[in-house]
Amino acid sequence: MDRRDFLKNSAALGAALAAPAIITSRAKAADSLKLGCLFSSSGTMANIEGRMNAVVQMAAAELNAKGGVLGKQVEVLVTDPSSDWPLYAQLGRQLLLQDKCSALFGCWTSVSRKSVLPVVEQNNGLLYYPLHFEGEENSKNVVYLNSPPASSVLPALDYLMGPEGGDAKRFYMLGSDYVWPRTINKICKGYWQSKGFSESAWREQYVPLGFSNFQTIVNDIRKFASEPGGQPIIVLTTVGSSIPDFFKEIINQGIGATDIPVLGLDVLEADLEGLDTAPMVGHLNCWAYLQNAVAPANDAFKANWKGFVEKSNLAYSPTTVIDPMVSAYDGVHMWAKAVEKAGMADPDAVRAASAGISFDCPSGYTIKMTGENNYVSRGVFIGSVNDKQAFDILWQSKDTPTPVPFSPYA
Amino acid sequence: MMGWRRRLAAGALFLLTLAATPVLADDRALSELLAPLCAGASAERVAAVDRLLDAVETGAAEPAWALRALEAVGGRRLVCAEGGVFITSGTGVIDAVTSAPGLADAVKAQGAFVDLRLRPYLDMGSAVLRLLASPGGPASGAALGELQKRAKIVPPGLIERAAAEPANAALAPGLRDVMAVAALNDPDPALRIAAIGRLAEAPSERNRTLLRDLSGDAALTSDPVVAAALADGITRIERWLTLGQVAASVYSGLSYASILFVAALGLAVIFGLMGVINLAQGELIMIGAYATFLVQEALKSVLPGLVDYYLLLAIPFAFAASGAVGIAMEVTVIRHLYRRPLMTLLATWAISLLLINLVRVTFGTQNLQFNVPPFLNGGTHVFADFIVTWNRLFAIGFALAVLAAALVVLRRTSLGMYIRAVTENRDMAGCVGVSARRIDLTAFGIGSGLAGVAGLALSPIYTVNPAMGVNFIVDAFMVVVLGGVGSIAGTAAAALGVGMINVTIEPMFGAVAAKVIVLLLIIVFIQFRPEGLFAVKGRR
Amino acid sequence: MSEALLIDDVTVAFGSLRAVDGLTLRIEYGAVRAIIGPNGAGKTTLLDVITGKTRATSGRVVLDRTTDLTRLGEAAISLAGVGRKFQKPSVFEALTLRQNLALALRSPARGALAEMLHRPGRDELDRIERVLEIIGMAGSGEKLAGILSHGQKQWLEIGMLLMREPRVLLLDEPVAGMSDEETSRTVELVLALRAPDRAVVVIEHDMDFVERIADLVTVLDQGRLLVEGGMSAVKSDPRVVDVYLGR
Amino acid sequence: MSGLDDVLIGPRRPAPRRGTAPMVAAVLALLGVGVLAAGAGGAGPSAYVLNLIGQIATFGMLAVALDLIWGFAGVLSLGHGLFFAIGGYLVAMHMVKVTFLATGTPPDFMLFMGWDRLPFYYAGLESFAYTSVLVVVVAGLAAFAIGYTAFRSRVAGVYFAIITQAFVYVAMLLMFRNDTGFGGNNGMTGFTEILGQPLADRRTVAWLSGASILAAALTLGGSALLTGSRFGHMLIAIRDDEARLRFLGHDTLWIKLTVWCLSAVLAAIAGMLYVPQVGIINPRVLAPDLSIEIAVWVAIGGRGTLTGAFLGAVLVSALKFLLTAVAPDLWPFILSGLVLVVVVLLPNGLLDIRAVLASRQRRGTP
Repeated sequence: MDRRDFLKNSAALGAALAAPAIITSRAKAADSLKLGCLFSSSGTMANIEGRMNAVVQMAAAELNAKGGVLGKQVEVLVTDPSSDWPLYAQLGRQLLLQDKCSALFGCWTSVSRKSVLPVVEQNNGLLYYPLHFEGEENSKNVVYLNSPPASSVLPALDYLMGPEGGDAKRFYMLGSDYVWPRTINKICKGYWQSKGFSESAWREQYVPLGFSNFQTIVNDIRKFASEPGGQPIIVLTTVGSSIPDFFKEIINQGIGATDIPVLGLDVLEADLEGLDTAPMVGHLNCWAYLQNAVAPANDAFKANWKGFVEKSNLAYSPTTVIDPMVSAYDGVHMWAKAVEKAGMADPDAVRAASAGISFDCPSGYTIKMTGENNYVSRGVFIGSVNDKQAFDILWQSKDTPTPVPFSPYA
Repeated sequence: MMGWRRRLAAGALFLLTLAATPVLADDRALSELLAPLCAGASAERVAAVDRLLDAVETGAAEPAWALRALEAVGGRRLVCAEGGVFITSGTGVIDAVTSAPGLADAVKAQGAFVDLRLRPYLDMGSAVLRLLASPGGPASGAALGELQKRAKIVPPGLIERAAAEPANAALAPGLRDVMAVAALNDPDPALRIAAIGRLAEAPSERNRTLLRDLSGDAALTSDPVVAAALADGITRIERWLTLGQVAASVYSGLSYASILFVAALGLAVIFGLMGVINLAQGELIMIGAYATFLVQEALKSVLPGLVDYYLLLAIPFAFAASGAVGIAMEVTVIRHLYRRPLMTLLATWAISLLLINLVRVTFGTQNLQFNVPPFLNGGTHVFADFIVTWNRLFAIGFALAVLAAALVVLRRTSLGMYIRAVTENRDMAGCVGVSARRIDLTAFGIGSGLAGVAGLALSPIYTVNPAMGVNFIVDAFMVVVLGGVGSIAGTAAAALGVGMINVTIEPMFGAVAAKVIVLLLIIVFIQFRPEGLFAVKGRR
Repeated sequence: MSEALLIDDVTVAFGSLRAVDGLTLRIEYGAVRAIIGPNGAGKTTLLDVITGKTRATSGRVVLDRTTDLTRLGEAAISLAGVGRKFQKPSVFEALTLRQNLALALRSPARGALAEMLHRPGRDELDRIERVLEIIGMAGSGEKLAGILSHGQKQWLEIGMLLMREPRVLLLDEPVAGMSDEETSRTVELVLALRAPDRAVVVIEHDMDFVERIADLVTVLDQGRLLVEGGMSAVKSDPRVVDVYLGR
Repeated sequence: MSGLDDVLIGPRRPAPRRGTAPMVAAVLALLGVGVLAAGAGGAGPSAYVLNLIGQIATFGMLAVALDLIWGFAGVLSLGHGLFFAIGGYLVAMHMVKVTFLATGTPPDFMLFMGWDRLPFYYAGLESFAYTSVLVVVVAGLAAFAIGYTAFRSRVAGVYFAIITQAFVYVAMLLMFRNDTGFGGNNGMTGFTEILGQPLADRRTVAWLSGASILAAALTLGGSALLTGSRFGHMLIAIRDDEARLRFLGHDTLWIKLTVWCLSAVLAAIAGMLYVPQVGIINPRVLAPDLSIEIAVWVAIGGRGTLTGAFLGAVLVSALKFLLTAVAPDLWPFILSGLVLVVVVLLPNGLLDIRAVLASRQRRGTP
């Protein structure tokens, strides 16, 4: 082991261990307000989550076109956590500490939010979370742009249990096995108990993420449906590729919305992309925005998105617009308004300034934040699948019900 | 049940007055029939459907005309404007009553939303009217199926007329079943027993619930004869139902086994016969599915007529596409690694990563839309709630065909013999003049091609996106190793075994537990019999 | 000279093929026995049975009239004193000669920890030097086995067996692929191995080599004993000529 | 099995040159002490960089653990994520229990499963010492169970690799279930402190990072000693010709089992150091492709060379952190390209490119 070998080895080792230092010196743009994006463009969530980066960039472009925020240009830093939950936390830390982002827009599944939560709380960052979710959380470092169950599940249940929806009496809960479906089902059971239903009125079944062979389960659903006790419905909380797989199986086994209506709580226009929806007509979902919402702001937003996709020739469909995209779009504009009102981009100031901020969302509602919690009050739509791979608006709330972070039925 | 009796009385009364001359009501009356269908609360629109059906029953309205109106309501194309009631269609607007072309601007307007209370009545109405308007027509089978589901709300008069149509003779037994449901509450016990007997012949969960509801009704069961008939009917149905349940689980076991076999077969050739561990096998399946998609798109633009048979036409393309990628893989990378199985494992993993991302960048990440050909859509009711879905039947048939082809190629042809020779003893095969290189290439090409064809067979069942291959790879390896490396028949037997076990466990412990238990069983089995079920004889 | 190894009515069947068919053989201490026969006569299978690589379908293999080897595993048989050189020279190419030989040393089944902290004692080093001497590679203890020639690897493997001081030494085609000079070198080595308390069994096709080293020759055919005797007697026996040399 | 001839390390090549590992271990130890000092003193790189170096050091330790069993004993495990996760989950359970006892706010999975107290298997986990012992014991036992059954029935080479993949896949499916009390798909997060030190505080970050580097140094140095000893020669003998060693009277089953359990325990300790620094543990860590990535680090760095495995892990994971942030779309292509280059052109990994080039001239053809 002569001296030359020693020097060569320690040099190689030093260079290697120093690598992490160099990777953090990303180009520091001129004085600009930076927004960090944490949406996966690879892995299981790529299909629906990837397009969220584009909509945040579109919103930022709109702000910059109007002279930016506080006179500074808004720069969007896009990363790819590739559906790997620890990587969300790691890249979140990178965006906050190294790139000094003023706010983060990110996460789709609850597990990705839960992994970024400690990062924003420890480093006092601000995460704008665009998805409707299970609630039961109110962190001062997260802005919940979409509705908890009280205004994203119960209205649809009321409709289906009412005369209009075929007065459902029995419920088959089928979900992917993770915290959002489990909490939603727990709240539904509490709600049904409060309405006087007994335990025998429902059945609960969970499948692993990415599950695709629903043959045995649909057999089980058909057996459940034909047992006595009144009209059955399916409360579907599966996510990702399990949604089209499930619908393919019930279509093939001849089950339509008139036999057993399906309330798909995570079913979006994007999930219908690969399906012939004629046999699915009548199934329901419940979001804070639907592509067919009738509002001038919606037409403007859809035209903007079509132009943006074609201009930067993205691989996403220019005509499909989904609720989380609109929520993220609203989030960027509400963040900008809060920064203008606060006069600075520091997270504490922005949070304080957010109280009372409102924004006319493409859904046609004026959404607003009250000071009492970090939730945004959103409108409620119940959609019914039509034969053009989109949802007709079956019912929508008169105004934006106040969000209920912690459900009484949990 | 009350709604039905009231209507029967009203219908009969109306008939008496007009018995002699069935005259078509004039246009104004017809327009009044349709107007309430346009909008308003669903309760009123349901009543309006009833009135329309009554009108047809009494001959006041033509079945075909009423059918067109109901279908327009279902498609939100029936619109009430000041000039009357209109039906919009992609091309133009016609007056719902007189069929004359109407106002152009009504085209944009959309009919009122059809909710879940109104839709069953529309479906039932359209079904029975279709049997009257075009008896024995193409869609009459589906119409009967719809009526069986809606037996309780079907007006008996129309059903009798439909059953009486000579052209509907084939559907007569089914239609009489539907009438039987109505007759269940018939005061005359003889009719009721006949109805019970008829329902017992068509065993299904729905009929059992009907009979069970009846046996709960004290008034009916007081008559011992009826009670006995009820009890006997229920037991007979239950026997058929259990039989149907067994058949259903065997069928789903068979279909899962065929999926496993088709996915694992390519791997059995590549890993089994060539000893090459191909972690990119899932991606070759995905490429086969994408090739099928491209063939479908090409047919759509070039030969739209044939688009329904894209699955059959795409077989050579899927085989060639994946085969080509397989051979490219073999020539560039695998060729250097025949002596180093563990490094092949890492190399093929890298290739699978590469393929997923190449497809992701070119095609994007969204699910591909396959318009499933009509003969693969839906399923048929065999007996007692046992439904055979066509797409899975296609997969089973396809798997059997591919198994037969693979066995023939490997056992009967000289190529098959060469492949087995190279596997048994690579050097010796070389000595006796078999060019190992050429055989490696062809075998690898065949193995990859089989994966491509598996992609084609799986496209009607699974959603196709860049990452679809991932959920086949662990199961495929397990089936190949369990079946005995290098034995095609072993892979088939192992796939069948795993399929059946999986299907029996799943209802008991749920989907996750089923997968876990099956994997653990295989791991334990391999400990005691490392060479697998059908070990290739001879000294290893 | 007492009996080292008794092969008592041993049969080995692979499906219908009977590689060894009811063979009975006695191997004596202090002598070099050669076993010859056409390919597929069951020579290597016999070695496999003795060393536990293959399970005999029936029959016993008794060492020193005491232990039945068919009951023991490969490692136990080796510890009982049976050393085997494989047909294909198998040495640890990534280790030096000295390390190869050290590994072969008969070590009581010591725990892994003891193995990790093991420092070779004086006697172990001497014995390694002595064996290097015997196999004629005294100076190259630190060389890596991988760079040895084919013949040298054979000798190293024999050297590794010697480290174990085996009572029965089984050599499977020790001179296969060797030059004449190396072959004669091996003859001296094998003759030097002869000892009163050791039985040497050699399987070989090279008749000239067999003549120079064998005290007794056994000819096998289709798993059965054909003829047994001195080299000259065996060479002239018509049955051997017909089965082995003539065909 | 000639078709499946298990030549595990490619063209025969000389044993690793003695001694690069101890030297690198010494340098690492120095770096570890430096990081600890930086933490205490307040100077030096930011908490983010320290944290990153600490995480990468645990990856390095994990790679060395895998290299021990694969590079030296020739047994490729594609399931080392299982042992890494055992260490990670146990320390996470410890931190969750400590936070729960301190703050009273129950972890998420207790909320939605409606439990009022932690399941029985959390007993005693509030003490760090007990947790550490449990990590070693559980990882050791799990390894023993898998190893004993596989090695006893002579399952080796490719079969063993596939079985370990199946085990880690089964573990992932089990951990996805939410009623197991390990946090299901969400896993566990929201840890606030370890051994009484607040995790957000820069001193703790530096302390953890330094500890990880020292652990890696210890692993590297210890492995060098081990592979240099007679036991190490036995491992190499098993790798090259296990039958020969068995015929020399060694019971190879117990030798393989020993190094297999040791490698598993080292991987578990790496997991134990990793989780407090990344702040979350969930079943994704058990994903089959992450276990394959560990083997990729070792292959790229250089199998059978301890420093190679360590540097492979450091370089590839640093590259991953860099590229998923800067050029997210490129990363999968670069990783697969890197693996293909190494596997086909540089069978012995990046470390001794020089040796391979030199040998190529001598042999003429690749």
